[in-house]
Amino acid sequence: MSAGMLPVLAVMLPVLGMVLALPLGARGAERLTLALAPLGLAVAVAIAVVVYGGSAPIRHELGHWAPPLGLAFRVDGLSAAMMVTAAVVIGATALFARGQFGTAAGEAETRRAFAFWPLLLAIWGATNLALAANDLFTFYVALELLTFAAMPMVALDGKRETLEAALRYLMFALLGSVLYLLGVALMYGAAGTLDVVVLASRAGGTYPVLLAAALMTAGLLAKTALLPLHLWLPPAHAGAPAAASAVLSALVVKGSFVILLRLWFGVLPGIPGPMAAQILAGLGAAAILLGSVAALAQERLKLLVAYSTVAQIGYLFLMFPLIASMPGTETAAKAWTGGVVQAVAHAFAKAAMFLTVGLMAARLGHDRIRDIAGAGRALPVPMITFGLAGLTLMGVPPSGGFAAKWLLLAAAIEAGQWWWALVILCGGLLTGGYVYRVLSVGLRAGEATAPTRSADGQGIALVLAIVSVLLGFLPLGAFGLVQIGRLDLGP
Amino acid sequence: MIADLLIVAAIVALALPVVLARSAFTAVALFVAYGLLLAFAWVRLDAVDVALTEAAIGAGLSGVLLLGAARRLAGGPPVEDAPPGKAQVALIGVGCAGLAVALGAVILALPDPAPSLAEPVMANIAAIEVGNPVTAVLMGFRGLDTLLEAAVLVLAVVALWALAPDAAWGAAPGWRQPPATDGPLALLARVLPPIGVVVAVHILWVGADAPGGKFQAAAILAAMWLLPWMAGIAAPPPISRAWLRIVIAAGPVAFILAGFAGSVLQGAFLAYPPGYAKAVIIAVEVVLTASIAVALALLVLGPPAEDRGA
Amino acid sequence: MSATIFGLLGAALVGIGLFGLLVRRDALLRILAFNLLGGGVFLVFGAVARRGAGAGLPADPVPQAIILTGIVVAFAATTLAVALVLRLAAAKDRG
Amino acid sequence: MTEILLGAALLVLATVAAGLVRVLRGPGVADRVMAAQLLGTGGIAVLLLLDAATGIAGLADAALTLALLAAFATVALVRGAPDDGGEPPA
Repeated sequence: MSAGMLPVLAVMLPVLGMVLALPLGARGAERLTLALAPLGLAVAVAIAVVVYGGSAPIRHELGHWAPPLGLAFRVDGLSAAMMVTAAVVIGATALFARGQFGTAAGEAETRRAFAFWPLLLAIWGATNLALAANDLFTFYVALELLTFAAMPMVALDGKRETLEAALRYLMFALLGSVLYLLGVALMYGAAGTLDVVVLASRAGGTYPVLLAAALMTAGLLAKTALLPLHLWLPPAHAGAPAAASAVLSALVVKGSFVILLRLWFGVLPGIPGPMAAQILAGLGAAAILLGSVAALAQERLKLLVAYSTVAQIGYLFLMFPLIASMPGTETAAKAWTGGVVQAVAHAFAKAAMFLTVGLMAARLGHDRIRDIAGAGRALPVPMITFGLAGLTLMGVPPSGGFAAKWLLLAAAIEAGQWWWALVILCGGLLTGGYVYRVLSVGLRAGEATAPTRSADGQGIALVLAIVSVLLGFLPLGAFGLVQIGRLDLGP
Repeated sequence: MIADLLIVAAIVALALPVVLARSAFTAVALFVAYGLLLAFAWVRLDAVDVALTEAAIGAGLSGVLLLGAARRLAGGPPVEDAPPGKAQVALIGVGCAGLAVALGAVILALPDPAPSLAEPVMANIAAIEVGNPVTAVLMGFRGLDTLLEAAVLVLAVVALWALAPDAAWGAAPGWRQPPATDGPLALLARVLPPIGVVVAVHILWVGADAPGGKFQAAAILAAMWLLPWMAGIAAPPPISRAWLRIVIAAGPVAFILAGFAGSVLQGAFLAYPPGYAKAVIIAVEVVLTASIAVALALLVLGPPAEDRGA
Repeated sequence: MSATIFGLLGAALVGIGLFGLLVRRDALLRILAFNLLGGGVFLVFGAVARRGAGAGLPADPVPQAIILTGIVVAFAATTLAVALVLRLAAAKDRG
Repeated sequence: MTEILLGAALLVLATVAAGLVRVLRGPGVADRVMAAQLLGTGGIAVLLLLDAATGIAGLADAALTLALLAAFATVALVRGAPDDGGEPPA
């Protein structure tokens, strides 16, 4: 078997599982998902090993048709790192979700159980597709898969507020898709291809290309929920069941973000001017500051965590001006690694946080922050999990978040753009504020009790939080993986 | 040229009032007419495959879906937020007009001669062994996209059913239709489907070498399958039926298996064995057509609804 | 010539659809506006395809194939949006 | 001959466009529905005339599809229109 089969398996196993889930029914789909999780993780790890070992991206031309006529998978270091992340998060979520969405033998299929497993597999397959694909229209298909899977996840509880949140999300997402597709049409009209690598050599800075890039960027920002297009995110992510929120925050918003990276640094290296990159990072900075302040002001734990996602997404956009202003330099490499590690570390930390907050809400019967006093005694493991994940979000050493923010900070100072460094520091303080607020109330003596004593799932969330911290202990050389096959350095 | 301008004027004349309409029902009636005219635009653009799809899906299935929704919401459509103020509307209007103008300017500025993949498609079409270049792209050169789109439709059915109220889970999809009426409607619903099925098979079959194919055939089949239910002379199967779910999944599964067969036999996913490409493609298309038809029909019907038992 | 005319029509429909999507508050009208917007995008793509005529074909088949799948997916999106709106209306009726 | 057929197609198209006035102005839903049906019928005619005039492959099939789906849409309209045939309450 050639290495080219690996990305095909990474995409097709979850997609096949999603399709088969329908005839298998809820119980069969649950078992299939739990069987596919280790298999998919093995594939993702194999991909990472091959990419790292060969120091080159994996390419696979589908049907032997080379771009621009055909489609090719291209898995670089960024894709490999994110695929491993996705496999771990999906696997952990699947294990966690057995409690909530499991179907015992002989039990009748429920709507929630029927829907959850194929939706989870669809998010996995779509994420891997966004990571493996190298064609602007295949990206569109991945975006649609993500939307169609994420929307019902939001509405899974069937309550009126969650239905409203789902409708709002769907409207944002559909508008984002259609703007993106309009950009794809113009791009094809200008260059006659949609392959990212071929486009890099063909798409000049002509007006059609620039308008296409602007439309696609706007569409992707709406899907990534960058401020001011974030309005749909907090109600959607806070209203979904915990297991759903975990993958929505950890993976779904990253899918559109990775496509944005491909567009800016793959299709158009150097074409969107430094000014555009500054604006993007400016929005990111606003997201960090306003999102964190909003998180501080929340009364409810799940909303706090959702606003924290708005803020943490902001960090991802700080890499744009740093790479755009210093193309091909060490600084750009640092910013790239910092951004990607932020995406990975946030995925682990936020999945852990949503799972743990969901557990706390389920055990305490509410998620009002001011009433969780005593939770530290009643629910020690979830509180520790929240704290550890909080370390990564703050960027306290040693943690994955620290590595990410340190790299971005260093790159900002090297690039002479000290104002981003300031934003990173302020963001860290504000994050510390809202994490501390939860911990300080929770660790206070109080009457919060957890009547049910099942330990289901708290270990899974803890493991995810520990992984997010342990990323900070990786030797710097390991981060070299995400440098492999960087498109802004040429195909 | 004159015909083009006539079509354009008519489409704009329909699109504007859709957006400005006071009642949803009026807007939907206008929208159906708009869909029909759009099919002409596609004929004028020499995209007969697309015209067929637009006629079947844009005007047919969408029309039925939206008319049903408009009727059900007639009592009072859900209003989300406060309407925007006059100044805001004006600002949005200027912005949208600006975008349209910029888009128009950019379309005029597209490179001439236009870059195109028509030549490589025709140079390699022999290897796909079908005569219709659009089918060659769909099933051959960009087969991955088509495969994944088929999976998107399965996902859409799952997503739709996930929106059912818990009380209605497992029941038949859709809202209760008014009781059956004898007379012209019931007659039509009995006479038309057999003809439609023949037409659909024809469109699928010619699709290999002429405009047509699985999407168009599936849309017609879906419409024919829906007719007796809409006329109230038959009821759709409950969503818990095993055969229903198997048919929906069969198409994408067959496509994926064909893809993996290519991996094993030819060394690349979705590579077809020389000499058998057309046979494989047609086999996959037949199964896909059935899956897509069922999926489209179920999407039009909607999730099981609570008022069914009432 | 047709390509340019219908391309410009596509641009106009994008403007009209986007306006409706942003200004109207009725959910069903928003869904219709989204479909107008989508139709405009497909027409722009269709104009691009028509311009790419060559090798004996009246239009470039690659964008045409993309439009076909795009129409089917846009339809699926419409059905989901409609189902959500109807479900929400039913939930509101019950209070 | 081709010119005559194309001219006929144009004429039918113009008739259809005239029918649009009813779609747009109503006043009743029934008027709009009937006019939309005229669009369907006229559309079939235009497609068939174009087929005879230009011989572009697939136009006859498009007409066939339109005929089926127009009948389908009619059923939806008949089942879906508000009973009074007038404007539903806004």
